[in-house]
Amino acid sequence: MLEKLMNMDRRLIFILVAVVVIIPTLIPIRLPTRVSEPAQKLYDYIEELPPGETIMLAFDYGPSSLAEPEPMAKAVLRHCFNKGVNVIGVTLYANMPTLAHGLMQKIAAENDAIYGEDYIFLGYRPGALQVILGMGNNIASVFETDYSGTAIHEIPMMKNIKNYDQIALLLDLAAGSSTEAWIVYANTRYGLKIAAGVTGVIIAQMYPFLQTGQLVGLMPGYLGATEYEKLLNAPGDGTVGLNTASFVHVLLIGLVLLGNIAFFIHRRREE
Amino acid sequence: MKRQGPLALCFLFGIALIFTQFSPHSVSQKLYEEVIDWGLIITPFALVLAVVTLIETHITRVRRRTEHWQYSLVVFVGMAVMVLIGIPFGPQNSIVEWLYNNVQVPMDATMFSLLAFFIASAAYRAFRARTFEATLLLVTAMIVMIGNVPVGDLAWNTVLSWIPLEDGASKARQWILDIPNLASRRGIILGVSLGVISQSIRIILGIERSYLGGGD
Amino acid sequence: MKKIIKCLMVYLVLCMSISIAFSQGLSPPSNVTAVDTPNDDGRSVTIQWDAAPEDSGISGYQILRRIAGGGLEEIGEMLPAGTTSYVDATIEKGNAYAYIVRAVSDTGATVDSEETAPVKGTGEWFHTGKIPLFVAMLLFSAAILWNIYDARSGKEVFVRRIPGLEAVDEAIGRATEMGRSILYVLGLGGVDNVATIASMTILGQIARRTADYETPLRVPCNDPIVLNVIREMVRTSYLDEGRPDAYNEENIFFLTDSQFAYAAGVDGMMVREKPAAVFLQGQFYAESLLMAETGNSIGAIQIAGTDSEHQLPFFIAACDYTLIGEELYAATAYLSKDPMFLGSLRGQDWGKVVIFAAIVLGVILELSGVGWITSFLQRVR
Amino acid sequence: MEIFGIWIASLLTLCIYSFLYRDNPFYRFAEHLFVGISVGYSIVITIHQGFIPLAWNPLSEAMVALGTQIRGEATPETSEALSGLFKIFPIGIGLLFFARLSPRQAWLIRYPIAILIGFNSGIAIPNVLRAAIFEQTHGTLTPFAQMHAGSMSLDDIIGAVFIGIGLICTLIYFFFSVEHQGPVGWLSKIGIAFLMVGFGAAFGNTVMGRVALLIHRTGFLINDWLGTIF
Repeated sequence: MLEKLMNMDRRLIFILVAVVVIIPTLIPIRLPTRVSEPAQKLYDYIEELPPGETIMLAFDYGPSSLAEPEPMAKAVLRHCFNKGVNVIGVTLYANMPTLAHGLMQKIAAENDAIYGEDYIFLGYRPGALQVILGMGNNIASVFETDYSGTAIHEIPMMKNIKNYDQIALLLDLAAGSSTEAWIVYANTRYGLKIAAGVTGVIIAQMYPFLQTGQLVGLMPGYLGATEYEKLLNAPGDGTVGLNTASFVHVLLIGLVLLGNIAFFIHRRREE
Repeated sequence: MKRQGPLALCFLFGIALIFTQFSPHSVSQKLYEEVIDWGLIITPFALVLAVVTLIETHITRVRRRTEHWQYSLVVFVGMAVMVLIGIPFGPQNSIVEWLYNNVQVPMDATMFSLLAFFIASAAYRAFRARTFEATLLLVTAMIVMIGNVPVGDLAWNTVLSWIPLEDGASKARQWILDIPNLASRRGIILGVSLGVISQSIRIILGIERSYLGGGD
Repeated sequence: MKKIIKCLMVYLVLCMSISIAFSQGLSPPSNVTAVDTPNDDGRSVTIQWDAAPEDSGISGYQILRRIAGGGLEEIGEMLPAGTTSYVDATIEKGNAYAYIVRAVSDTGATVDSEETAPVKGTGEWFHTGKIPLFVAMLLFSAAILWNIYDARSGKEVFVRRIPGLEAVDEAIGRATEMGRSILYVLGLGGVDNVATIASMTILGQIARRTADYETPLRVPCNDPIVLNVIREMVRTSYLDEGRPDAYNEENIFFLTDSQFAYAAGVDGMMVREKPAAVFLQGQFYAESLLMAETGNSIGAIQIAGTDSEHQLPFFIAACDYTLIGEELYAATAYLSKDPMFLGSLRGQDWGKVVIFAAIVLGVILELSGVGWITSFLQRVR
Repeated sequence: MEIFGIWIASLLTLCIYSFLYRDNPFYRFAEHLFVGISVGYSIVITIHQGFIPLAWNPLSEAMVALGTQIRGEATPETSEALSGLFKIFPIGIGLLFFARLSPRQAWLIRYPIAILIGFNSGIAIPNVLRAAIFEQTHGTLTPFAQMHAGSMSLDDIIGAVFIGIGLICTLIYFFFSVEHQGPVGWLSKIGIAFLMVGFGAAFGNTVMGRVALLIHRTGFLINDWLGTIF
């Protein structure tokens, strides 16, 4: 019996997980959330920017991990468009341009933002390091044209923007090690301010940079998206998702506890 | 020429970049911009390596009729459709975008979402408090997990309402991330960075040559 | 003639503005200096002046400049009161510029400072503010090089005991006793990856031991180039041990190149072949968990090692021993005794000692109110 | 077309999920299709977003400018475009990657690789030294400066002390030139404890991340796909 419990068929666990995700997706609930300091800092930084300032949004994730950064991107874009802060989109991931471009267009249309005046999407260039460094000297030396092929110097929003000196913040939405690269090369070399919105896997790695101020703010995964949505007072995908995630978390904690209880009883018996 | 040439180029580019980091003179800044330009132009060509390796692998499979070789044909079909439409018409062509949005993105996202199931089964079957270290890891993981979701604070504020600390679950999570996590990560960063710098020094000076691959 | 008129005009304007200023009690900015901005590429000049007293009535400053012999021109926007310096980054190389700082009052009255001596912008070849960084770089390079040199000269370099490595012999022994195979997984990195290189070196050493015991060593690969390199390596190991007959090339084979299919294939091997020991060494991504969990469920001794920080939690939870980050590199040095690895490892340790000392000393000094280490670190650019 | 797309996406999603039962032909088909499509997409993107704007355009502009120059109709713009001719050198080096196709000439790819690796190493040394070593060490000391100034709460003081101890012990754990015995052994044990707490935190966060991926896909299947049926 105990043996069986300890080596439960994994497919049974799969079914449990599926059920616990499907039910709250069908019947959504809302639980109260509170906002942590790193997300608050990012929000405050953008909130205090005067209209007409420009931030850069780096979509440094692939379609595989879009679940967490996408709600963050939506929330920040809404915030910027409503505040009149301009946004330059860019990506270091080859499998990302279509998705990022589509997302920016969609949120812009919802908020009456105009391409070329309120936001642009530069697209992708191979070689993350060279792109980060090259834009520090001159954005046009890397992106002579935007994603659709319009020359950068013909875009009204880019008239007074040459390099990082005219950019108030870079927000890196990351699913890999891109944030470290932005910190080491754009912040250290060119003094560009960096903030990050990262997937769950890499949240813990970001904290040393947050304490030194190398990161202005941080959105930690689903939680970060939810917190930002709360600050904007506009619950979205993040909030819905995190509430659903509550149930899976409870299930997982239950499973770990059960597994360990079985393990201890087993070990006691063997002794 | 097979080894000396690349080693010399590696040295030259490495030293040029170090030099330009310390020299603000306009001549060295021009050099710096030029070197970055070279890097930008060379990088796209590196894709050749990945594509050639992939094609070779699947051709060998088809030729040798290894198990499941038929699926390699599927790889070629997928690639051919994308390339034949995408190269002449560009990535903003509506068929390319349709394939990307309805084939590539959902499969990529689904493939990764399998991990949610595996992490659950691993949590049940493998995460046992066998040693002191594993126990510490497990306990921390549980606190962070419960602090990450709103149900954590809800449970804390209802069940443990007699404790004079509101939202204890998320506060505990934040403390763990802010203090002990930060300390250990910083230790790792310092060590790894020393490793990166020392490897870079060895590469520039030609002591570390493994990137040249085997052979003469 | 024109020049004289121009000068006269300027003089008149100056006199007028001075008289207006005096009538308002506005005093001109004092001690105005213009110098070539240090540590730049020669495209800017820094202008500085003394702060005016608070009740001076000045509401802002306007900078004016003149190319030697030319007319005055206004530079940039009006600067707010309280400013005491300005960097003019719009100069052209080769020209000398003279500057005037004009104080402006609320009522629009102005008063000009004396004109500075003309100054040219020159670029510097070395950024003096970066001397500490430069010195640190040189010292660390020297430490690494000296240690490699020292290790090459044949001196013994000590590497501490690494628990995961002591278990290697135990794992091989157990596999031999049970008559089962050993499974070695190299992760998903290519030949240029540091962790993969480390893993290949460790594999070469393990192959030496399995050669003696004739324990089958199974290595599924996902990178064709890595496959070729390790076949060569393992064959050499068997040859060195005098057991070329025991080497079976088919035990080192290409599985597949895609992430999840690879993990599924390795899992399948584990379940079918039930290896007594599983090594997971190299660069891993999300598939780490799939393999480590299956290995755990078949009861194999698992020894993992990776520098992929984000996968370490799973290895620690599901494996018996885990080489954490740098320990993987140390293991390479420990097993291979290559002077390059040994020397760099000790050089990096020296670096850690310096950081360690800076922190301990810094904390003690800070607590006693002496802040020079902190302010030194802050100044490093 | 949109509904058709949702259906295709949903069926492929289900093909991949069938892997949870076990490896099967549907999963294998979907997986290989994915590999093909995604490699095709990266080829397209690299050509249109890398090769054409960075190499082809400047070079062809330079060629045109060269033509006008020869015909004697040079303007300041053409002479600027002419500088694009120098890009022939990096392009030539980049083309060496194609040597991979010939086993005998494959060594030529060492040239572009050596340049890129030299580039990365050179830029890394000063910047990593400053961003990771100096900044991180400085960050550890700053709270102690504030502590002396007396502008810190008890919580923050405890935090700063903990960080200091944790960092030092972790560094000791990663110290390889000394045997971990006696006091060093004890300190390195504390270091391991800190490391484990750090990894535990990462584990907890990873769970949130992985669960998010699943919720996103379930949301798609239930809201978008079933939405087209009901």
